[in-house]
Amino acid sequence: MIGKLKAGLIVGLIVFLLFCATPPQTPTPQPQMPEIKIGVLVPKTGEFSSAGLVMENAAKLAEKHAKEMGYNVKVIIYDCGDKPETTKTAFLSLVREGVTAIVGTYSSPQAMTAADTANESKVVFVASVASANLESKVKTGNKYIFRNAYNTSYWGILAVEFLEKTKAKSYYLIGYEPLKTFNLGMFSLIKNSTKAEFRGESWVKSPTVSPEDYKRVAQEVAKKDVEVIIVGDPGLGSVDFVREYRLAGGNATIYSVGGTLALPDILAKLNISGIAFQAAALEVKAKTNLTKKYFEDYRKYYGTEANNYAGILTYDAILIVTQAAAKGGDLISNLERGTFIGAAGVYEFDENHQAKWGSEKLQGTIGIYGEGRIQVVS
Amino acid sequence: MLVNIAIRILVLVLLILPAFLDCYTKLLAASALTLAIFTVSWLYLEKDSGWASLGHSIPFGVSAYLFAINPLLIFFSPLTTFLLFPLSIFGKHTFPFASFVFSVFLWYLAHHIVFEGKGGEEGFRAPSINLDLIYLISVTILVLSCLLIWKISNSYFGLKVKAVRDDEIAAKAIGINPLPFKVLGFAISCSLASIAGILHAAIFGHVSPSVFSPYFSLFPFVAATIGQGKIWSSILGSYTVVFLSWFLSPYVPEFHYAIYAVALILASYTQSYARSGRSV
Amino acid sequence: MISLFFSALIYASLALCVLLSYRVAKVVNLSFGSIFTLGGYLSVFSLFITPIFGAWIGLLLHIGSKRMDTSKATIFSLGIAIAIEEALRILFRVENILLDSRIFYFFGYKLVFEHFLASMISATFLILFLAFELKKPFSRLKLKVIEEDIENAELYGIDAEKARAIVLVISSAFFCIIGGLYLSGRVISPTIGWLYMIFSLFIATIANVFREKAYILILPISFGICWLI
Amino acid sequence: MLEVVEVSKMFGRNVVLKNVTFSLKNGILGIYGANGSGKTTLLKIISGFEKPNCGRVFFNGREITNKAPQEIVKLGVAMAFQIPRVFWNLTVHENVLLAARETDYTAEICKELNLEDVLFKKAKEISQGKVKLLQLAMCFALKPKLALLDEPFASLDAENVEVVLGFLKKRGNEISMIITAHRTKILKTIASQMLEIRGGKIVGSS
Repeated sequence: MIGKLKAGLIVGLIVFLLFCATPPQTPTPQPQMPEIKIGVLVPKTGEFSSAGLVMENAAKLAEKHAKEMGYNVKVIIYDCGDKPETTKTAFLSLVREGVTAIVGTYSSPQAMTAADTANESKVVFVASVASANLESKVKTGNKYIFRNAYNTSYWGILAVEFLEKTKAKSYYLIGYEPLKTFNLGMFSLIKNSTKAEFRGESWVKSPTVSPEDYKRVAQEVAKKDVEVIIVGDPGLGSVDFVREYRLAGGNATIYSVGGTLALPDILAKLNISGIAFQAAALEVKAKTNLTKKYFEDYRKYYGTEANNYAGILTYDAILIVTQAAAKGGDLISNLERGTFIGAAGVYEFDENHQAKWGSEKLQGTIGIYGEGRIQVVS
Repeated sequence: MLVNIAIRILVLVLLILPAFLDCYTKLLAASALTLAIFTVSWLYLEKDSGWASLGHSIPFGVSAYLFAINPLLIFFSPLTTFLLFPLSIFGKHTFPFASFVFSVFLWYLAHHIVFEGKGGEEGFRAPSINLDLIYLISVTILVLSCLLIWKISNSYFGLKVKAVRDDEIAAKAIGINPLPFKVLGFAISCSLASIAGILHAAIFGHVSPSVFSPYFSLFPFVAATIGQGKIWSSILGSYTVVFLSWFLSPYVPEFHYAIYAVALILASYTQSYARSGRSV
Repeated sequence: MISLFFSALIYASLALCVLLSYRVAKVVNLSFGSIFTLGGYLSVFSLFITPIFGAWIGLLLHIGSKRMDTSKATIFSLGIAIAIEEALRILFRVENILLDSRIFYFFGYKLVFEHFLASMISATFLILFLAFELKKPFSRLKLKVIEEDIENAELYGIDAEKARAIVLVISSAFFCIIGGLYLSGRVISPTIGWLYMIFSLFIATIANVFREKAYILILPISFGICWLI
Repeated sequence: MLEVVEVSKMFGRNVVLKNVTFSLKNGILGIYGANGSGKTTLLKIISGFEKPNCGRVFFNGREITNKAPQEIVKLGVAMAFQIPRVFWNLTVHENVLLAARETDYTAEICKELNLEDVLFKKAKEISQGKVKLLQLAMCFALKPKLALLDEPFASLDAENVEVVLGFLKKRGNEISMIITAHRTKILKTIASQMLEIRGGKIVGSS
C-alpha cells in the first residue's frame, strides 16, 4: 500500500520533473517592424535621363541593402522628368501612395518645387542631388526639407581645399552659363577664401545656342599661364572642354566639380592625366563599411562603375530616411537629432536641415586621375 | 453630330468633376485647364489668322516670368504680342520654325534672368494661390475665352481677320488694310496665351526656364492635332496629353514621348486644318 | 582659328542640307538632329553603317511625307525625330557613352582625327554642290523651278518627286555620317543632336534671307556666326 | 473723272507702259490689245497695286498716284482681277458680304450674278466660272464710282458671258468702268469709247 503510494509519488515526481524539464513549446513572437515606404523622384526622361538611370539603380541597391540590414523598406521610384511641373505632379502622386518621405530630384528648379510641395503636403523631402538655395526655405519655416547633398558653399570649400592641398599658386575659373547661379555661389566662396592668385574667369555658353563655345574658351584659356583650372560644369560639356584644352596645349591641372568627369570609366577611356575631381565618396577611400559594399554591389548588379555623386547620395538619402523612420515617432525630429550611416560617411543635419558636410565624419573626397589610375588627394 | 455633343458633355464633366476630387487630381486638372486655354489661344491664331506658331511658349513663358518677378507686371503681358508678331515677316511657311528657333533662344536666355539675386537656372518662386480658387478662375477663364473666340470669329471683325488670312491682296482690293487685322489676330492669341502662362505659374508656384522648353512650344500643336483642330475636342486633346505625359509618366516613363511622336506623325496626315488652301 | 574654320565648314554643309530640304523637298527637316545623334550611336559599332541608316531614314521621310505642304511635312519630320530619340533612349539605356577618338597633327595643330575627317567631307560636299550650282545651268534651272513651285515643275516634265527623294536621302545620310564623325571624342546622350540641328537651322534661316545667293553665301555666313557666337 | 498723265512703267529693263495718257469722263471705256500689251499693268497702276516709274494718276481731281490700294478703293475705284483674288476659305456669301458690308445688298448682287446656288459653298469649292463671277460681285459690292475690270469675260462659258454682259449694261448707267479684253467683239457691244494699246503705247481710240 505504502509501496504503491511511494511508487505513485515517485512517478508523479518524475512526471513533474519531466514536465518542468521540458522547455516551453510556444516561443514568444518577435515584434514585426512596420513597413517604411520611401518615394524616390528620378529624372528617367528628358535632359537628365542618364543621371536618372544612375539614381534609379542606386535607389534599388539602397532598398536591397536596407532589407539586408533588417529594415522593412519599400522604395517606390517615380519619374519626375526634367521640369518642375512634372516634379510636382510626381511628388503628389507619391504622396498619394502614402510614402513616409520622398528623396531625390535632380535639377535645382525641381528641388525648389519639390520643397514647396513638401511643405504644402506635409511630407518630408530629402534633396539628394540639387544644390539649390533650400536653406532660405527652411529659415522661413519650411521644416519638411532636408538635404544630404552639398550646398553651394561646400562645393567652394572642396575646391579651396584642393588648392591648399596641391599648394597651387594660381587658379582660373571656367563657369557654365546654364548653371550660372550655382557656379557664381561657388566661385565667390573660392575667391574669398583661398590664398592662391585669381587669374580670371571665363564662361562657356549654353550649347543650345553655341555648341562650339567650349572650344573658344578652351583655346583662350590654354594661352594663360595658370596652375589649376576649376571647371564648374558637371555635365557632358566638361569632357569636351578638357579634351579641347589639352589639344590646344594647355597643361594646367583641371579641377572638376565632378559629375561626368568623376566617373572612373569615363576618365579611363578619356585617359587624360591631371584631371582632379570631387566625389561624395570613392571606392579607394572607404568612409564607412557601406562604401565598399555600394561600389562593389553596384558593379555586380549593373555592370558599370558606380556613380559617385548623384547615385551615392540618393542611396544614402534612402538609408538616412530608413534609419530615422525605424526609430519611430516624429520623423522630422529624428532626422534633426539623429546620426545616420551612409556610404559617403556619417550624416548629421544642422539647424538649416543641411547635412554637415565638412565635419570630420562627413567629407567629400578629392581624387585625381593620372598614369591610368585614380589617386586620392584628400 | 452625336460625337460633338458627346465631346462637349465630356469636357463639361472634366471641368466640373475634379473640383470635388483630391488635391492631386485637382492639380492635374488645373494644369490641363491652363494648357487648354493655351491651346485655345494657339488654335485661334492657327485657324483664323493662319499662323501656325511652334513658339507659342514665348507669350506663355514671358508672362509667367513677369508674374513671378512681380505680379503687377502682368499688365505688360499683352505686349508679348510684339515678340511673336515680328516673326511673321518670314511668311506663313517659315513662321513655324522661325518661332520655334526663337523660343529655343528664349529658353537659353531665361537662364540669365536674375532679379535681386534670385532666378537664373533655379527660376523664380511665383506667388502660389489656393488651388480651389485658381481652379475656379481657370474654369471661368477657359469658358470665357471660348465664348470670346466664338464671338470674335463669327463677327464682321473676325471675318476681316479671316479674309486677311486667306489673301492679303484681295483684302486690299476691297479696302481692308491687312496690317491691323494681322496684329490684332496675334494680340488676341498672345493675350490668351499670357493668361494661360500666368495661371500656370500660379498653380505650380514656381517658374523656371523650362516654360520655354519645346514641351510647351509644341504642346498646343499636339493637343490641337489630337483634337482635329476643333476647339472643344482640342480642350479634350490637352486633357489627354496632360493625362498621358504627367499622370502616366511615373508609371511608364518612355510612354508619353512616344505618344508625342505618334500624335505628330498622325498630325501630318489629318486634313482638318484651316490655312488658305489654294494660293494664287 | 583653324578649328573655327573647320567647324564653320561642317555647319555650312549641315545648313546647306537643311536649306536644300526646305527649298527642294519642301520640308523643314527637324529630324536631322536625331539622325545626327543616331550617327553618333551607330559609330560605336561601325562608321560605315551610318550613311546607310541615314539614307534609309531619309527615304522613310520622303515616302512618309509625300505630297504634304511644308508645315505638315515639318511636323511629320518632328514626329520621326522624337521617335528616333525615344528609340535611342530605350535601346541604349546606359549611363554615359564616350566615343573613341584619335589625335591627328595638322601643320603643328593637334586635332581630333574624326573631326578633321568630318570637315574634309563637308568641304568636298560643299565644293561638289557649288560645282553643280555653277557648272550645270540646266540642272540648276530645274532645281530653281522646283524651288519655285513643285506643281509647275511637274507640268514641265521635271520629276520633282525624284529630286525630293534624292535631296532627303543624301542630306539625311550626310547628317548621319557627320554625326558619327563629329560626335566622336564626346560623351553622347539621345538629345545631343538637337544642338547641332538647331544651330545649322539658325544658319540656314539667315542664309535663306539671301534668296538666290543663299547657296554661295552659306559658308561665309556660317563662318561669321561661328565666329560671333 | 479719271485722268492718266504720262504714265510709264518698267519691269527691270523691259518697258511695259510708255507715256500712257488718257482721261475718262464717264461711261464704259474698253481697252483692247494683245497679251502682254500692258492692259493689266495699267489697271494695276490706277488701282494702286503697282507704282508707276513716272507719270501721275488723278481721280475726281485728286492725285492717287502713290496711294495704297485700300485707300484708293475707299475713294471709289474698285478692281476685279483677271486671275481672281478671292478669299478661298470663306463662303461666297461671306466673300461678297466683306465687300458690301450689308446683307441684303449682298443677296441682291449674288442674285444678279446668279451666285445664289453656291451662296454657302467655300470659294475653293466652286467652279472657275463662278469664281470669276464672284470676283465681279465683290468688285461691284463695293459700290464703286469707277470699276476696273481686267478681262471679265475670260474663262467664262457663253451663258455666264450673257449674265455678265447684262449685269454690266445695267450697272453701266450709274457706274463708270474700264474693261480690258484681248477680243474686241464683246467689248464693242457695251463700251462707249475704245482704246487700243500695243507694246505699252496707246495706238488708237474710237
